[in-house]
Amino acid sequence: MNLPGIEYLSLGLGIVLFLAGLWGIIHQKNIIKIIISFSVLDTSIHLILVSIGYMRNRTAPIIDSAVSKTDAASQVVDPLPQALVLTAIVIGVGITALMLTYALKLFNEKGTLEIDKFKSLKW
Amino acid sequence: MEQLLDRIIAGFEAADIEKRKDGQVFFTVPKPKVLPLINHLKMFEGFRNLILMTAVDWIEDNQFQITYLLNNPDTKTDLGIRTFIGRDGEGMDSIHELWGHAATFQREMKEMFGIGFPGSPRVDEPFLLEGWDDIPPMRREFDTKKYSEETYFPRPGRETHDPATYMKQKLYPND
Amino acid sequence: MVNPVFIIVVLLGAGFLLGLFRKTGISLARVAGLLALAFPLYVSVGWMLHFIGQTAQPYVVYTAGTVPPFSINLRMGPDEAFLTAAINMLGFFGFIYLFRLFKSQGVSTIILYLVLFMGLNVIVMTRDIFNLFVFLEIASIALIGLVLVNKGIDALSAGFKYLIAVSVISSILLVGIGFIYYYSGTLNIDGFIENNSLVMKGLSTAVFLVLVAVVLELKAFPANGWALDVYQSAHPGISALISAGTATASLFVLYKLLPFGGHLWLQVAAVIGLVTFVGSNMLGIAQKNANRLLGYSSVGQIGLLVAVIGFSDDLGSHLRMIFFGLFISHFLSKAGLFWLSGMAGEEEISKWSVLRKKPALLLIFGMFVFSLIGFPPFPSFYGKWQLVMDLSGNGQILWIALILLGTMFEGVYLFRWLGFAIKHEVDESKAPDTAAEKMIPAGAFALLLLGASWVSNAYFPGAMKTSFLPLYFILFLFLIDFLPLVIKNTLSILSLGYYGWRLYPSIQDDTLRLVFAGIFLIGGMLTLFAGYSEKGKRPGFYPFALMMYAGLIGLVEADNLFGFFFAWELMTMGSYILIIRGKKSLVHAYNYMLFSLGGALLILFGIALTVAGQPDISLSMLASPAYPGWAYALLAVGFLTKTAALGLHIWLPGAHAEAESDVSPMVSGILLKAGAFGLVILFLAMGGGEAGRHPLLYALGWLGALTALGGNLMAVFQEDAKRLLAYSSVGNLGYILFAFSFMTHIGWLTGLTYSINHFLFKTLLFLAIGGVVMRVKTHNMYEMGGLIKRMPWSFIAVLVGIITLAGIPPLSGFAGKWLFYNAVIAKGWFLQGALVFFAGTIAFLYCFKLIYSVFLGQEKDRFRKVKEAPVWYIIPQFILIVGIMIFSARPEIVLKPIGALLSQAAFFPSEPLAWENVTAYTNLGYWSGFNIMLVIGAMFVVLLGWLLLMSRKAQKVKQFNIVYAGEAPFTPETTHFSHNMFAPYNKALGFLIHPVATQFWLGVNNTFHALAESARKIYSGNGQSYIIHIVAYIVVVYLILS
Amino acid sequence: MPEDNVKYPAEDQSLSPVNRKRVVIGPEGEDILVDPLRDYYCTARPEPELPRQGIIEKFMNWARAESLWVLGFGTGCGSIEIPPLLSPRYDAYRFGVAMRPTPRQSSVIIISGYLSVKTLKRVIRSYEQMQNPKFVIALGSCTINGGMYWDSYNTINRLDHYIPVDVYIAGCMPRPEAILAGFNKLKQRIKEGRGEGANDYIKNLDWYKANQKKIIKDWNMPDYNW
Amino acid sequence: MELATKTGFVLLGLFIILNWGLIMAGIIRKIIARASMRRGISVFQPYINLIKNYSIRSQLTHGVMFYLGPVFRLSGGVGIFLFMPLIHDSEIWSNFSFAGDLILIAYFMFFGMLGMALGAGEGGHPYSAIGISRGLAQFTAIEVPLTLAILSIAFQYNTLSISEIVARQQGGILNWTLFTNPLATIAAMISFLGAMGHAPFNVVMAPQENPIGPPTEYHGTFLGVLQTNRAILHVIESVLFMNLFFGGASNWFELIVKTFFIYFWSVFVGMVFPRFRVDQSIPWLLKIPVLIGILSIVFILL
Repeated sequence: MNLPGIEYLSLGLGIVLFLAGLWGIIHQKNIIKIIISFSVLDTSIHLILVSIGYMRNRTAPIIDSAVSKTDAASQVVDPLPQALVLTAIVIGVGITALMLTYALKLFNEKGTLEIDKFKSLKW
Repeated sequence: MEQLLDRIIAGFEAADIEKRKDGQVFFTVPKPKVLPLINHLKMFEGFRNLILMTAVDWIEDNQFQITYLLNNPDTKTDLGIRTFIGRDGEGMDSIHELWGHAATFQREMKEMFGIGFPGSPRVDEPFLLEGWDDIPPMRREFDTKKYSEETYFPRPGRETHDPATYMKQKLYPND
Repeated sequence: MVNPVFIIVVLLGAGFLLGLFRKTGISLARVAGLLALAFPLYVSVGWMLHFIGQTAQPYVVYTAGTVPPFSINLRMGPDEAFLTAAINMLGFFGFIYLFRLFKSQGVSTIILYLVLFMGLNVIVMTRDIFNLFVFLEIASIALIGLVLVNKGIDALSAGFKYLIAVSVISSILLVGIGFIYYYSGTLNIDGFIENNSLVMKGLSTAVFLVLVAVVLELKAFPANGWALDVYQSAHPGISALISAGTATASLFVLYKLLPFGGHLWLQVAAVIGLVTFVGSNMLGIAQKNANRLLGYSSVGQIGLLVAVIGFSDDLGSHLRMIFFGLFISHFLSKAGLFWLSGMAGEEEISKWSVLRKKPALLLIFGMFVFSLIGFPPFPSFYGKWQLVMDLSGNGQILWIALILLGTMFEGVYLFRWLGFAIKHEVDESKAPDTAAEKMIPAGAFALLLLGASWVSNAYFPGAMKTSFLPLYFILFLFLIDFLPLVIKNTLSILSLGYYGWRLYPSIQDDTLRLVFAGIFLIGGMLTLFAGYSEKGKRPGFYPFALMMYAGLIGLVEADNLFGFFFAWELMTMGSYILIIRGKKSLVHAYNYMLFSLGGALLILFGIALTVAGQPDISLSMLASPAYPGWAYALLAVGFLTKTAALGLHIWLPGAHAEAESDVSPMVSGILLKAGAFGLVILFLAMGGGEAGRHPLLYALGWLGALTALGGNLMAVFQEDAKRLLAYSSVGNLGYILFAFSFMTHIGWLTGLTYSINHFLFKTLLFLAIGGVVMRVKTHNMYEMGGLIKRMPWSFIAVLVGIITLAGIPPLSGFAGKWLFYNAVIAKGWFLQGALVFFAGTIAFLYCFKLIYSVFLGQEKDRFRKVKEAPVWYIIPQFILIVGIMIFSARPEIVLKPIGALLSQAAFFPSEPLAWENVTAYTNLGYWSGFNIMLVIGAMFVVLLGWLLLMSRKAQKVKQFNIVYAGEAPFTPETTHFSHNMFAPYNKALGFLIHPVATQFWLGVNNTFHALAESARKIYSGNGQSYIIHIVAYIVVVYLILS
Repeated sequence: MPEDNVKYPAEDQSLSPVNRKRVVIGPEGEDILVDPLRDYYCTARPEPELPRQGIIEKFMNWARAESLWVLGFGTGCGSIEIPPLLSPRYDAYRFGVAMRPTPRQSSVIIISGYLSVKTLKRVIRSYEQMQNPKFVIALGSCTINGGMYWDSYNTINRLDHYIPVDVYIAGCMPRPEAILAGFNKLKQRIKEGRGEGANDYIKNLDWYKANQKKIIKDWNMPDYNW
Repeated sequence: MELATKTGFVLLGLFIILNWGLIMAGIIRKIIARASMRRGISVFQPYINLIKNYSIRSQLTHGVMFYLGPVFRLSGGVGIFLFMPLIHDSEIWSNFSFAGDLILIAYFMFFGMLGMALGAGEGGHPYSAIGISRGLAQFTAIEVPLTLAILSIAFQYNTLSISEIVARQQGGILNWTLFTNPLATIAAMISFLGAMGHAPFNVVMAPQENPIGPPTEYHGTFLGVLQTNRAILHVIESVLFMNLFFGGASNWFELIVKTFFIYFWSVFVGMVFPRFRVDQSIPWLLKIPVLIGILSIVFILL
């Protein structure tokens, strides 16, 4: 059986999600939905990062009984992208939180979450 | 013409109608009717042209006669509108809003006869007589000969004759 | 040196520690925050000083104890030291600026502030790309948090749009980083650059994603609507941070990452940068909101810096200097301007006149504006000069054109703004906020700007170091501005005299320069003399007057193109401020500045095309430009804007007429000669004799003739005395241009004679009329009349002036006319010559109108008691009259040496004008000024005696004793025949002065405004459309690249 | 003049507005009192310019007589007789007579017919604006004794009470031949040294002025119009 | 030559020119009168007028410039005379022409105009100013064809010295500029009409609408000075045109004959044509005569 590798699958899924998220940001009018779209986008990036760091037939970069310290270099996947993803998740959370804060404040100010309504500044 | 006169007689109490020649009629209307009449003539009868305004001093009747001479250039008709006003400071309504040049006639009448035209532009400014301080000279109680003799240094030696008697003597010496 | 990692430690630590403070401890927290910011400043400045003057190796911090790629490393090299120093400077002073705000906002804001600056520092220092991403994000979050200090829906919605946009951009960046890692296996920037020889297919996409994201971070036009909203709505103190701080860091990111893309991406950056520079500045034209305008300007300036980075291959070793010049000007000015915006408290640019209440603020504002546009002595001037020179050296002509175009657009809105601040009517109820915590940062940045100017000047290759004496003196005048006028005026006059004395030996042998130096210096002293009559202290006048004169003398003194251009810009700057001082000068000064700026940019372009990157920038380079045709044409048009040739003249009448009484002669009699001098320099370089038969000269000859005709004809129909004189200047400069275009010995003599004469009589006339205007308080000639009885001395001055102007023998104007005829016939330009002659006869009409309407005719009631013009006006006038008399009687004193000079081999070797005692001979005719004067003088005296004898008992009568057809005149006003005096002439020839030029420039103006107005509609205010812009931008760039 | 800059003092309402004293605001905001009759006009009193004696005066008188420049000023109906005078039929030029449009350059003024008071004022002005020596020719009976307007309220009777007359030419109207004869008479008079009307006028200025002011009631000009 | 002798001859020349100017005016007016079937003035009437004006007893003045105006005007006329060589190849009658050339004379004409304009201006009479504004306006257009003609002949003879131009025309009537450069002559002679102030270019002084224009206020001696100038100016301008276009004069008789005919040309045209308004004369002058002038230059250049 010659299925495409999981890494391509997840990479493809990541790209699809990325586009979906972007589409959501552009298309949705409700700020909460935009934020959700952003989360999708964010997640898709994590997926992409993980998938590009994946090496076939290797295991998670956790050095324990299963993977010895000496042959870790040949048995585990690249740990760096996963580390990056961890950081990215943290940052993503931070940004999402900030976005939600803004959403709350915007709603308090104007009583609506339609992004079209916040056009007082232009040109 | 006849219809016009009829209309004027009927509407404006015209009297004393006097046809001088073809297309020239003089008549008299009472003072209050003058302005409506002139207005009517200008607006509806085609009398666009004010030829002149003048005054006559009927000192015997103690009244001034004011004559407006109007012309209709289309039908070539002239209308002389006469009216009478009192001599003692009674004014007349100004028609300078119908014809701008009427103001000049009125100014002259004010100066020469002392007839007031309230509202007429510059009516109190001197026209011919700069600095005149006597009674208006065209009023018949003003003795122009006496005034001239007093004022203008008559050259002595001038003989003066009454034209009527002098010419009679000259032309018909035998009569 | 302190390890730079402590910057992070201190800022982060302070941030955490501050979290412990409660609301009550806010005062302490603020001080602590300030101290925390002082520390990185200390560190980075220390590093910067460490790197200055020595080639030390960059200091690298390895975290986690290993070397890359297994760890993150920070680098502190000269670039990083300088940029972090700048950023921390901003952080420190920005903190002071926000000091009061923090009190109401609480500790959390301070923490955000510290985190922001930690982020910015790391962004600059880090060499790890993922780390870069992280800190970009941190800085963004902190910044967006800070935006929230401004309450209200505007700031909120703007912040949200910013947030969304930045998130999308950083997502793309992150994807790119991921792929880069995937393909290259390293996250270390240096490591990546080392192995990017093995570029693979996918890698280029990865690099594309990273770089395009960075470019978008830099707010590339037109995908930058999200940033503009924040600039506009955020607290000005925060906007300053965005504009100066994050932009700086992002720029350095681009600089660090750009090598990824190789040569291709350098070009892309250049294109993107320039498109941003031009586009953003063009849209700025239509903008009226101060903060948003600053936003546009910021975007534009950053675009220019991006372009500079993109040009780094072309610029080579000059890159750092150029970048420094442009960057530091932008950095200091933009932060300063945002701060000023907070102090002015006005959104609308026309309301910035409120700054006038604090002259210091106005001064700082002016400095920032001039530095943004690139006027000397500010660093951007040096940067722009070198940039343009280097680009032309590499043949990047189109880029130069774009840069200059963008600068022009920038000038359009910045000078409108400056003009409003100086001149627009002021709302009395408002005052700028001048709290100490706001004054300190703005003042500090202004001082830093001066310091940076000094640094640029001191370290600029080829800068004219000798010329700093005038600049110091101008600075000194600023400092003593509070002193009484008498002292300042005396000092100024003495300084001009001293400078002339000092200059004389060096130009002694160069008669041409001597003549112009004489015009500038003597004229300067004489016109300044009139200033004694002013009341009050006249604040701000002398520094700028002297700046103008310093520029003018600098022109003469300059021996290289840089010095020339430096002086040219200095003169423009000074004269602009002088002109705008007039009561109704707002619009006119603006016009003047725009034309001057345009002219200066053309000159710069022309110089660039002349030099084209060669190291030699001496004036003699003009003789052999790299691109002769274009260089000459551009230089000529540039100078013609100053001489107000027809078509480019529309600024002149208003500017000269509405200026103050003693400024008009300065700008008309003297300043215009700068353009003439420029033409002289240019034409001389084009070579004499047959070599000078450039087709351009033929065109310029016609232009000169038409200018003479047009200027004089327009002067005839003026009712405003000073406007009449101003148009007359247009005409006279037309003569001068015409004469110089001959490129013959005698033509040049004509031109120089005209120049001297124009200086003499126009200064004289403007002084005299200025004195009259000062007394009667109106410019309208028909309101004056009969003033000869009140102002006999002024009358004599005007009489001499117009006789000279009209070229009537025996006064010196005739010298010019005589030479002119000889030149025309020798050259064979008959039709043009006849046209100019026609213009000369037209001059009679306005000469007569001037003297008759003002001094003769009927005296008006209102002016029965006016006094003679102040003696301080009269004295210089009579000095000028003596000058005219000497020049008339003994023209050979001046003309002989000039002739000798012109007959040098380099110029016009033939010497057609010979002198025999006092008589001048050409092969056509002859003329003897002295004999003419003698004969006419003797005859005049005899005839006057005869008439005096015959009518000695004449009864003196008064104004209404005229025959009036038996009537008496009504009033003097109805009897004075003056208004629309030449109505029949207008009927006959008025069609010639249909204001074509005005309409044309209005059309240009309207077109660009309309364009900007409609183009900026893309910034619809909708956050989502901004995202679409970003996405579309990426797609378009990608398509273009592939 | 801008009206808001002019203030009229309360008194002095008798003169025409143009000649009233008024206060004008100067450019510095100061008040300036303008008295038109004093400020606009020369108020000096003329002095007689006595003739020289002997041959020089004779020669000059000959030149004056042979070059009679007439002011083109027609006061009444007689002015219609002047143009034919200059036509080829009568050709007054051959006598040295020429018309001038300005009193400054004229030596003869022809009062051509009746003079109303209003015109007299203009005549006086024009006459005084002519330069010494100057001569007056009065045309027609109106100027002699009032003619047919002898009893008019507005027309003067005797011109010589208002300005000195050198030659009267009688008739109503005199024909051009008569006028030519008048010119010759005037020439003769000048050559005889009797054409001193200008000096007579100045010597008897008070009498003339009294007569003039008697009939010109609104004397809104200076006493002597230079 | 000694200055004293020179001055003596110059004064003599001036005297001759003045007298010729006065007599010429008389003769021409006589001719006009005869042409219109009149007896007309005496030939010496201009003398009488001049004496009359100088013997006016009283004077008045409007101010210093009013006083200086006639002086300027006469200086202008006499000045042109002083710088004009009268007789060809005669050191005696070349006056002070060593001080300047044709250009000096062309520009010196403005001297008197300007002075007159200022003097009349101070007179305060609106008619003066109206006349001057018309005169100056018309003058600008009148000068253009003359300039073109001067440029043309200066190029033709390659000199601006009047004596030199005259010298180049010697040796037969066909050497005159009139024949060697007819177009320039035509253009210049049209200008001459304007410069002389006769119809159709006499709206400046038009007595019917603008009583004699600039000199309205001038009288007596002032007017006498102006008349003196007029007599000189008419002759000396004719002399200029004679020198430039009609071969100059080799003796006084020739000068008198030629100037008479040149001046008569302007009178003749003036008698025949009606008067232009200023706004009519300027376009006319700038069309036809200028075109002729340009053609003359083209003609010479070819």
